[in-house]
Amino acid sequence: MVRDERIPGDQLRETADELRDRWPTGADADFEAAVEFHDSLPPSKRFADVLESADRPLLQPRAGVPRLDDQVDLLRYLESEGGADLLPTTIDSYTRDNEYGKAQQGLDDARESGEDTLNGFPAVNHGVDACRDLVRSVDAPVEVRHGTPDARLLAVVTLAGGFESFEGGPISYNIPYTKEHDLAETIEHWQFVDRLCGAYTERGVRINREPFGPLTGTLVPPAIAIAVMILEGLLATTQGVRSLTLGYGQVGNVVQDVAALRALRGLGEAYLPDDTVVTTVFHEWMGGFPPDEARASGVIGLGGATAALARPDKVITKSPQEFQGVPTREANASGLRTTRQLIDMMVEQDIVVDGIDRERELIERTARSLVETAIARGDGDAARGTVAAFESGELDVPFAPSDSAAAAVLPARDDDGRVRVLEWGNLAVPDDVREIHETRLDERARTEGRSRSFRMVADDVDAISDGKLIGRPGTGDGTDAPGDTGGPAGGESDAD
Amino acid sequence: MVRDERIPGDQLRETADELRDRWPTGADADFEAAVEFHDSLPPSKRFADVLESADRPLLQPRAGVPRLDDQVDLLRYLESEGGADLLPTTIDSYTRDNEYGKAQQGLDDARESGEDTLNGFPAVNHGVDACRDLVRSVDAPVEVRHGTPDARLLAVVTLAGGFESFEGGPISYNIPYTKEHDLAETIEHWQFVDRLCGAYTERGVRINREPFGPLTGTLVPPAIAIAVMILEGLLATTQGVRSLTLGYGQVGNVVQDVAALRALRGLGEAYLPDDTVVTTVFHEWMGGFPPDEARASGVIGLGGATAALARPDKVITKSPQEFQGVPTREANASGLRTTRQLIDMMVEQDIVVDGIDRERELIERTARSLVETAIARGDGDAARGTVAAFESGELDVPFAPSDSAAAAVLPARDDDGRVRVLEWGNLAVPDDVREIHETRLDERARTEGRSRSFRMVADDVDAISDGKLIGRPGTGDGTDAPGDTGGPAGGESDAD
Amino acid sequence: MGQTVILGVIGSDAHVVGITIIEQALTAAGFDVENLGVQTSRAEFVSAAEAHDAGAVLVSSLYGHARQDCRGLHERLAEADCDAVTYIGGNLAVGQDDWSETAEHFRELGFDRVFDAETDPSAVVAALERDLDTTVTETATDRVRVDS
Amino acid sequence: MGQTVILGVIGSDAHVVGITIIEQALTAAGFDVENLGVQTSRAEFVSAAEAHDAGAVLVSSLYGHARQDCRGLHERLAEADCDAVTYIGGNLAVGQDDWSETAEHFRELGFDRVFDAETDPSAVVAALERDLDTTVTETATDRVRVDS
Repeated sequence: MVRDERIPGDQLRETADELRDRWPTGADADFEAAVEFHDSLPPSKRFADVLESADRPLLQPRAGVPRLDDQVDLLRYLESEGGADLLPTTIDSYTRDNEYGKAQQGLDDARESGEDTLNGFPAVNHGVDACRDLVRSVDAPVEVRHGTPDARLLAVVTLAGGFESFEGGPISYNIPYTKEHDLAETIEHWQFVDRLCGAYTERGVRINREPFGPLTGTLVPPAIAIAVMILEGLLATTQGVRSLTLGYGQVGNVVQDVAALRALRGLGEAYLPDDTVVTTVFHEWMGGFPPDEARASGVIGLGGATAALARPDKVITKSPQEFQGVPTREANASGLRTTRQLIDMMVEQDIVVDGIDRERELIERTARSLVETAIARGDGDAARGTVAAFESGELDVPFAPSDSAAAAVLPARDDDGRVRVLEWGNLAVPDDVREIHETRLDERARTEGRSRSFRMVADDVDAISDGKLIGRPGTGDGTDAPGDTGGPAGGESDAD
Repeated sequence: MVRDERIPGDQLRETADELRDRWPTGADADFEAAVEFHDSLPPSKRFADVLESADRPLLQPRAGVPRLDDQVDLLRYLESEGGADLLPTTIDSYTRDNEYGKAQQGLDDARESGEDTLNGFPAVNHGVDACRDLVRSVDAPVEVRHGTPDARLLAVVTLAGGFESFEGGPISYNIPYTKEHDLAETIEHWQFVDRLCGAYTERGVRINREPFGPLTGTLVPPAIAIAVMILEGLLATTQGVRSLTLGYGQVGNVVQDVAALRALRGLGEAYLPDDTVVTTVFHEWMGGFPPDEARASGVIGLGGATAALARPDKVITKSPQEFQGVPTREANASGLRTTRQLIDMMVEQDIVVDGIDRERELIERTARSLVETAIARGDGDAARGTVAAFESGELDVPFAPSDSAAAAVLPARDDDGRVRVLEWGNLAVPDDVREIHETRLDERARTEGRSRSFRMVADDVDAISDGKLIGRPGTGDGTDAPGDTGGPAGGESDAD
Repeated sequence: MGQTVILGVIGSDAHVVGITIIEQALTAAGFDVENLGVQTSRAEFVSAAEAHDAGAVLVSSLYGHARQDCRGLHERLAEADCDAVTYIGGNLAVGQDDWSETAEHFRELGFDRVFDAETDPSAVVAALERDLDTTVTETATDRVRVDS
Repeated sequence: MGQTVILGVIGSDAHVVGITIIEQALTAAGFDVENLGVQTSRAEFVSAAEAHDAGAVLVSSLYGHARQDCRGLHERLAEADCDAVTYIGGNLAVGQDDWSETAEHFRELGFDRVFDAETDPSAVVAALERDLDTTVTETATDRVRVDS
């Protein structure tokens, strides 16, 4: 049975050895040599230090292409033309499914044809030396971004390869990403990843870990995202992680977003050990984007403005081509610069918005209830408790495809555009919190002259791509907004 | 000597007859036929009614090309692809200088070669029927936007041609636009324009008038812009104007912009007669833009966000190609849609920002002092007083090229990015207001470790195009920001 | 033929929002719904239909591979003696194909009704009420999209 | 040769921010400044230089037509027996011309110094202090741009 206990050193080595045999490149992942390589990196490539010492929100895009030279070019472009402060390397889907053979085929095809048949950088196939070449070739620190439930071999190779930050976590890379992965098993896999990061940390290489805050990316109530971040943070620190960046995805309501980021930081500091440095990352809107670059720039602009008010440590930017999938590098750099302009024009302004503390208090109370219920279900063990709470639906994520989650929770916006809970399932929240949500949703129902129902959910899912925040009846009804490129407006975006 | 008195009807007719002889198309500008044409227009083309009854900020771009068919295409495009609620027709520079012969040559060249050698639509040369064709060919109401000190013949032709809104005013189209036009004479010319609008109004055709709020477009302290708006409003209402849209150009500080728009509306309603409907228009940033569409979209995004908070009746949008001059129609529509997305995502949110009332009070007190000083200098006559106050420098506009203004006032941003006054000249403001400005500028000087000086002005003029709000030392120092297309960053944009 | 409605996203598709909303709409309308979730294989649809004596099988696909994913589904349902009505809805082809051609293709595969991604869940409810000839709780017909 | 500095924007150019800032810098540095403002003709520059026994004539141009606008200026200054040093600064050519070539062109026209649009006003102050051989109030040399 899974337990929130530190993996012993010999077991870590044993598992690592086993993993390294799974693919030929594993053999090069020597821990001592890796520590030496990390030690050779200049301070400007120390991910944790750069992020934690920044005096303004740092910007980071998403980006990954199959071939090494293309990935180097892409990252250099995003540094020089986008002004990215932190760099990503997004991993391909086959690697996320641990299908290294298929990833190899895709990489070979890409090398032969020059066409990219993979949707990311297959780091395991590239191996340790290629990763080090990548890290050496750029100026900023680089993070591995992926979506892999079992990311153990990926971590072994990429951390040995000089990456100093690793995205994901057992809940956030399982519940929103897969159907059949067992949550307890995924927790064990991530305990290995975190323990490996901890081993580097013990040797002075403080690997940054970043649980994926946006979850399903679609109207996730802030308290749910925050509770998942705290639980993943607790599991990670048990294994020795000391640099944690907790994430949150923009919902589009300014007060709620600022309140949520403050709650995330506050609860992160309250729940996680004192020797762990907690930072926060704000993801620009992860739901459906308008099928129009100009309106998409507006969504990105609101993200930048919100970041200027909330001042997270990091912002993951979107591109104006979000609607059509993977953006060109030019569009990717554009998203960075639009965000940067908003932040730099606003961040020195003293803009105090009313009501943030009240919303923050509501979010914190709800998130605490979820976290403490989960821990109680494990009799004090966060790992067991997480599994049990998801099984009972006391912890739940809306629109989760995973069989490990009840996915009974349904969110809807209130009359002010804040994300509330319409269907609770068994979610473990206090009655008075439920009442607040219900009162707010009733207000909206009255405004719209309709009953509180799942129809609001459906309307809200599409609202931003239709050019609004709230899915009011009679809007977003299929009549194309100006600039619409036609085609159905996708209400869901693939998480990360 | 100019006086703020209503032009008698026979003098109006006499002057109109004289003007109509100045260019052949004048002959077709028959007042009775014009009233009939206006009466034939559907309610959706009644500019004043559409604007005054809107329940959200209406969007209007700038646009003008020489040929009629091209102008029709352009406006239809901005309606359908930009979602423009109100349409413009921007007039060419020759017409602004009353050089109808040169404008004719340019129009003939454009018709022959297909190339646009004029920078706008020469409405006088096109004549009444062409204007009516234009008005008939689009769905939204259309406004004449120009920059003409002596716009009398332009008004005679375009109002007869079915336009129902006319931008400009004797101060706002003189002081920022010209060097040698005499202010008293310009006031007389605009008294004619306003009296003509009044004549239409008396016959039920309520022509909307819109004084040009941004003035020189470069860090204009809000109180100065508002005082000019009030004085132009008073002069216009004397002549019978009953629909007035007072303007204000974004300075980029959210609190100050929202406060200024509220002060503008408040003072407009306080000073102008009860039978005049006062609305407000917010111009997105009129200063230098970043030489990069992505960062320009960020500036536009802040404009949209500010409009969502301040809720003016109308927003004049900018395009992401602002830096390079006249935008393509696609870029123009993009600016509209980026602005629309921000407004529609934010306008239903209850975002209350602290400190707006305090800033508004400061702006109102300063603007009142300027207005009342001007009126006092004319012994109660706003026309004479305006001339006298500009002559003495008690009323002044920074960076004004006109010989009629002292242009001794110099603005600079304070530590929060609000526009304050660094050099006062003879500006008629209370001592305690001066002290507030000076204290705030001293704060900034301390933050920056330099003395309060004109260097701040120079730095601030370039700051937004360099990617910041405030021109701090050590920033905007010529090192290109990401996405900079090279070339000097233009700190000044031609007004309108 | 029973009354249970089987619901699922076929193939490797993980778009969950659409069927979540459809499930809510059908449940609110009084149907017994068995939601198989995302990434459901043909075999899983068939065995669920068999196990529940399904009255209807509703297939969702948003990622553009519905043609391949649905191949053989109706044959297997027939082999299992399942006489459920079958609907499919979503983005049923990659790119900007002609819709009537796409719809015809899926009707030829055996689907009784074909819905596009802009379909209102209430339209699905109404169709099921007719096709299953059942009395269920009355439902409002606000337009709601199911494109995700 | 006197000490007065004549300042103006030549031709039909209406860009006023740059000379406003230069005027402030020169005044702060202790110079007597005669600012002719925007849209100043060659003749106006010459008669002002004559009237004030100018020590320096500073020409600003931001709109790209400086070559045409300055043609003949130095001949007229010579005719008026004006021995003032002459500077020009701004965007001195349309488009992305080679700067050294542009600067050379204006030196050939007779300008003693040529500044680009990125020039710090303090550089102009320092140059004037050297060229006029005068003692003026010390001035800081923070970099300030004059590109508008």
